[in-house]
Amino acid sequence: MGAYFSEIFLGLKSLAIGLGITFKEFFKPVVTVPYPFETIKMSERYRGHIELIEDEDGKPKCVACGMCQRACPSGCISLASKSVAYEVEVKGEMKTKKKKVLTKYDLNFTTCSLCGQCVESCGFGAVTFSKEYNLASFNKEDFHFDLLKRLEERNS
Amino acid sequence: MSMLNLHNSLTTYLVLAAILFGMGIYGLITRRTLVGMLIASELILVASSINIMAFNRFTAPDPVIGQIFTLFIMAIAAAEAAIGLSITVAVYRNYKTVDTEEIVDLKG
Amino acid sequence: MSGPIHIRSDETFTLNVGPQHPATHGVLRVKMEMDGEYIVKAETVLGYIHRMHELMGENRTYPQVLPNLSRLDYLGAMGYTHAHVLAIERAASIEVPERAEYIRVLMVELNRISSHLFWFGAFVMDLGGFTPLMYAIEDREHILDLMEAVTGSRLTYCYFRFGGLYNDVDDDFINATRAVIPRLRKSLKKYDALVTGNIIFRKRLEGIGPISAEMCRKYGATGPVARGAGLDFDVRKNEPYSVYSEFDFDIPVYHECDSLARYNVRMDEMEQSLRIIEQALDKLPEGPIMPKKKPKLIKPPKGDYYQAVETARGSFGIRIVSDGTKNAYRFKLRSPTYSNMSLFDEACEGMMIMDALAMMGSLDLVIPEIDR
Amino acid sequence: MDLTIFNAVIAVVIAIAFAAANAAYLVLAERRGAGRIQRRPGPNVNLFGLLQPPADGIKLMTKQLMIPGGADKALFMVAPVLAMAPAIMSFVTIPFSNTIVAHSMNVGVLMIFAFASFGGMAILLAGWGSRNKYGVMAAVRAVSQNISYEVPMLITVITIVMMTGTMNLHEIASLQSGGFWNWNIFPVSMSDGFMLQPLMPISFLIFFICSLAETNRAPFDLGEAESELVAGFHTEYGSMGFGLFFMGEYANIVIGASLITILFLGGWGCPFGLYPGVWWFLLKIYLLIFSFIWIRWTFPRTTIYGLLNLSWKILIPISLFNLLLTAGLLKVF
Amino acid sequence: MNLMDTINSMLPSVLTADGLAGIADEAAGVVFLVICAITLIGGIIACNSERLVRAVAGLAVCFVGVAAIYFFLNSPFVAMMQILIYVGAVCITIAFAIMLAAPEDNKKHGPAGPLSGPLGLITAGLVTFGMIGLGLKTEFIAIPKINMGSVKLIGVQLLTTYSMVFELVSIVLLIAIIGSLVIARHGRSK
Amino acid sequence: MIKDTIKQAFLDLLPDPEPIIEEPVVEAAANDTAEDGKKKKAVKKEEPPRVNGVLECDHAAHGYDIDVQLEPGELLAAVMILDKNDFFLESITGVDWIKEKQLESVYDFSRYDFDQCRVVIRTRTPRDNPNIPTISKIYPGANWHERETHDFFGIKFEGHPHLIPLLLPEDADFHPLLKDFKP
Repeated sequence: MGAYFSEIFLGLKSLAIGLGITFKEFFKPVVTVPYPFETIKMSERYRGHIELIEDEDGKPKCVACGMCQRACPSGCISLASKSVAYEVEVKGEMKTKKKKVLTKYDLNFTTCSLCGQCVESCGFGAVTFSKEYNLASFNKEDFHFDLLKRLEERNS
Repeated sequence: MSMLNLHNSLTTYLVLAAILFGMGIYGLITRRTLVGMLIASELILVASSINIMAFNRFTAPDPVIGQIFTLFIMAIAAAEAAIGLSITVAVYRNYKTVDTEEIVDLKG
Repeated sequence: MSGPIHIRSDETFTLNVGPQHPATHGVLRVKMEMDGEYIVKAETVLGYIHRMHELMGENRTYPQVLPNLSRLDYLGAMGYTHAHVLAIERAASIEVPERAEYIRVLMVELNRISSHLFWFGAFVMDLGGFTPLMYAIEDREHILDLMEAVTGSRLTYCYFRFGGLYNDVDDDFINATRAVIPRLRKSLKKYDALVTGNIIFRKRLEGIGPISAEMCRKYGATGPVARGAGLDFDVRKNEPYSVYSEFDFDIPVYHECDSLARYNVRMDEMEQSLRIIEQALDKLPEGPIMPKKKPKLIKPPKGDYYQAVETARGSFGIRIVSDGTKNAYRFKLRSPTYSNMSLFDEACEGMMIMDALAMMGSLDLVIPEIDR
Repeated sequence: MDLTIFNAVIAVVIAIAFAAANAAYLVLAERRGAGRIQRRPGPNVNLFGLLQPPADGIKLMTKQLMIPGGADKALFMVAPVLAMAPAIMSFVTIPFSNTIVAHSMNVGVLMIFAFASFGGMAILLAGWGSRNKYGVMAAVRAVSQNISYEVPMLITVITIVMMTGTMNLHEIASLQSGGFWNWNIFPVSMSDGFMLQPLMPISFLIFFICSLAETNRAPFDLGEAESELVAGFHTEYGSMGFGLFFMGEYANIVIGASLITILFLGGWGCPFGLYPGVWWFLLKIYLLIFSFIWIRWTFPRTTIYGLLNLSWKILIPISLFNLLLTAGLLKVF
Repeated sequence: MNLMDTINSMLPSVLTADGLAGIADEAAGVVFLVICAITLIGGIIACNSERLVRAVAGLAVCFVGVAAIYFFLNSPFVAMMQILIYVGAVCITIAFAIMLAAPEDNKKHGPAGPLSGPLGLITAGLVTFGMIGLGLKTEFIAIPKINMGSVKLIGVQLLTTYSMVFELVSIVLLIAIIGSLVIARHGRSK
Repeated sequence: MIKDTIKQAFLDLLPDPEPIIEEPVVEAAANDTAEDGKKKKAVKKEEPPRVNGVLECDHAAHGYDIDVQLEPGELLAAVMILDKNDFFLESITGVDWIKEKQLESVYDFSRYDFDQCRVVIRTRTPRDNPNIPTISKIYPGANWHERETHDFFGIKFEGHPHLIPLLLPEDADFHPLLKDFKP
């Protein structure tokens, strides 16, 4: 009989403690961010989708070696290049040299797993992570990023 | 007597009770499951209650008696329902059916 | 409410719990043969999000598999990548700098706490209390912020590398972590008062879902399930890997074998993880985070390698059968919840459905990890 | 009491409007309250979220009413109405103030209980009619819960009826006018002479717990235990069928709070005996509803057997003893 | 409590206090007819429906109608008890029994045999018409009331004049509880 | 030490003590110290499949202590030894040795004790008729593991109570982890 009543009493007490805790929380400030109206800044190392890095001329640093393409586990990078002849002054005389120029750098973000293998594998520091995370669309095609175009847009 | 003054006449209630009673009888005869028969018998009880209440309202000198009687009927009906249904459940457990004909068949 | 129940089979009906059910936390299906509220027989149906990670592991090079591992268990991803890098380091004999080892332990333990916090919230939500989930998520958010600042991602980390780490931690992180620890301790006390002491909560868990030590052994259950059954088993202690042998921490063990014991184990484990984090922060040595000498292409010599780690859910093992190429010949993932879940069918027989679902919650299921 | 047909129609319309408005804005209040407890703002866009309930209502009304295959169509359609109608009818006899009462009945307390017991039938028909195993299980749970909590509730009400000597809600509330020391929850006195009832707080507690259970509120919301039975008896209901269940549930909450206010907390009387009026009544019921919300977002759900044990092993014995002792004390004083 | 009060107390529906004249009385008549219709429709569903759960729903509707009729018969207390006991307890018990004892609801539970339908109809018709005839033919003598039949009087008489019956009924209820427990207990033994 | 006990028990169990020849041990040791240069040689050399027997392995190098290879017929007896010594089943998996036309089934066992000892039992069956007795009678937890192995490799576990696909679709008739599997 004593156990019966003590259980009732202790039970009621534990319930009251719980109510006290939630009551205290009731008056604390909110911790959430009203998302579409207010966005938070991502940390420095945040790994968004990749982005090409430009050199001083505003051209992509990428030399189209294809390392990132090979490192990618999901095969979501596809790039193309063409050889462009250009003239360079070597020891006082002009020589024509061939150089690969990036013509296409597509990222299929739908399969990208944001692992960062491409950035790590790049020996030229030509790709980096963006800080973008507001990515939502009804259209699958919106996630096929043409990174070259994005670079141009950024420059202009 | 106009249609709209029916509620002040004893006969209306008696007719209503009679119809409910008839429905109860019909259900009791035609239903083939125990539960259905129980539902029908509840109708019969209600019909008799209406009768009692009607006489209580229109003829009896002390209108308390009829109400008390109806309350007793309710108590008995509740007890009857409980017992009847527990019997139904027990029958179902034993014979796997509440169909009265099949129960008879099973008994041989 | 347990014990032998004599149930006639002809009065039962089949209840499909899942694949879409609030209590299964994902796409798990349990076909339950019910007699009223009692479960007569249960059969778990898996594979709704089976992705064949093992085949992917055979088709990709070792570094390429690394991000896959964190997709197994999205709540405690760090521990799974840890297992992979440890296995490859064991196989290819790569030395790991001490600083990297400490940071790894730090990260894994932080991740363990965040996983347990989320489990705590989800478990109480299974029992019908929604608010603790929100508190737990808020606390977890602080940990995720810490980990994002270091690893760059919040959920599916790809931070460990063979032989070291992707990048180093800075003083800001260390200070922030030190600041988070007392905060978490305070929260744990709050949870204790709000949930653990609550009579409704205790009544729902005490004596519910008994899993004995013998049953654990027969089914190979590990982690908090085994520790809640009185088994003193933790891979971190029993088979120390990384630098765990240098930390002073306890393994919480409860002998009640019920859901409450498993709950208590996890709640105590968070406290122990905090202790490990404190020690790791104190002992964190200076130095490089990547080895000086590291093979460019990882090609472990021919042979079998097995590496077990203690993740938030139990003993996770990776078996790599190497044939000396850059791909694994066989890449086997032994996931702890798979074994833990396999005893559910037997354990829930004769239980009421709400007790069975409470027990399912106490197993801490992450479905992608079961299905792999 | 001059109730013409016009008045009666207006009374019913007002009751429905009151129930609907309460249902809509109590949802908002519940979500805001839950948000505050969980340290998030809750719906706060557009006039602090005040447009949320109309938006929800429009959404519910414009949705297609889906009837699952194999369901008993008639029962499926009738059940939400059956859940909603008794709740609205119960408003008729609740006195909001000394003058605002649609119809003061001599058996007002009984009437509310009678209609409350009707609610169980609606749940049963909804669960069975939708031909969903979760629905049937939840319906059986909810009904057994309703039945077992009606018993201690009625026994507790008898203590009040013994003290006040009437079953008319209006009279019960009038008897407690004057100040909080006259309220039935406090044991010391009644307006018609001195009276010592030290057991009334226990009655209040039992009644409060039972009204939580009767209205299917957490921690007793086993009928719609979303983590086990998906959504319980209204799993299959969408659009306005669900809306009616929802409105019925919130109307029941308002009725439960009103009943507690009238029976224990002095109805429309001011705690200090000043300016009695409908605002005190509304203040009291909304405070009670706040405590319902507060409780819901604090506790986990009980089990079905825990719930029945609570009723049959704790509440009913205690309420019976309470009844006996109260009767004895009434004789003494 | 007199008739006017009773009619007044009949839901919010319809009436003025000075009741028996004019529009209000007509309204009461309309309401009465509606209630009769509801009762009879409920009864028909109850005894004729093929699905038992629908029959129970019909029974509940019928009981609510009967409760409203009790209002017209001057006894709101009995009306409330009617809803409380019949709808709240008996109907729900029957519905529970259906769920327990007839899980396969694809099986119809309609009238038995080809002959039983007409046979039942004839029997029920004979009984009904006989009783209606009896009711219409007989002259019932109204004796002046000696009281109003209020709830208080019911309580007093229950515990004084009819206390013996009251006790007996409680014993019957007790026996019914024990009996039904004993009968239905066998099943899941834990 | 449980390790020695178990090793002795296995040595007693396997009828032919001859398999404990030095060669596999040497090979294992060679693996431990394998450097890049040596590895090429190892790949070039066509090694014969391993002979049945008990191997004691270096835990630091391989992650397990005792490696037993036996005939399918001896499996149940071996597992019973482990069951008696309080081992728990960690996992079961298969390996497809397509060159040798064999399917290998690998059983990992471990202990809850601080006296740590991981035991690997492997048994090989011909690829065209893979039949292995089930151990789910001894370890009920093996039920799922065996079903999974059956899914992925098509190894038939004789006597298994419920050998239907677990992770793959119910009507799957393919075995994705076989090396000749074309999706």
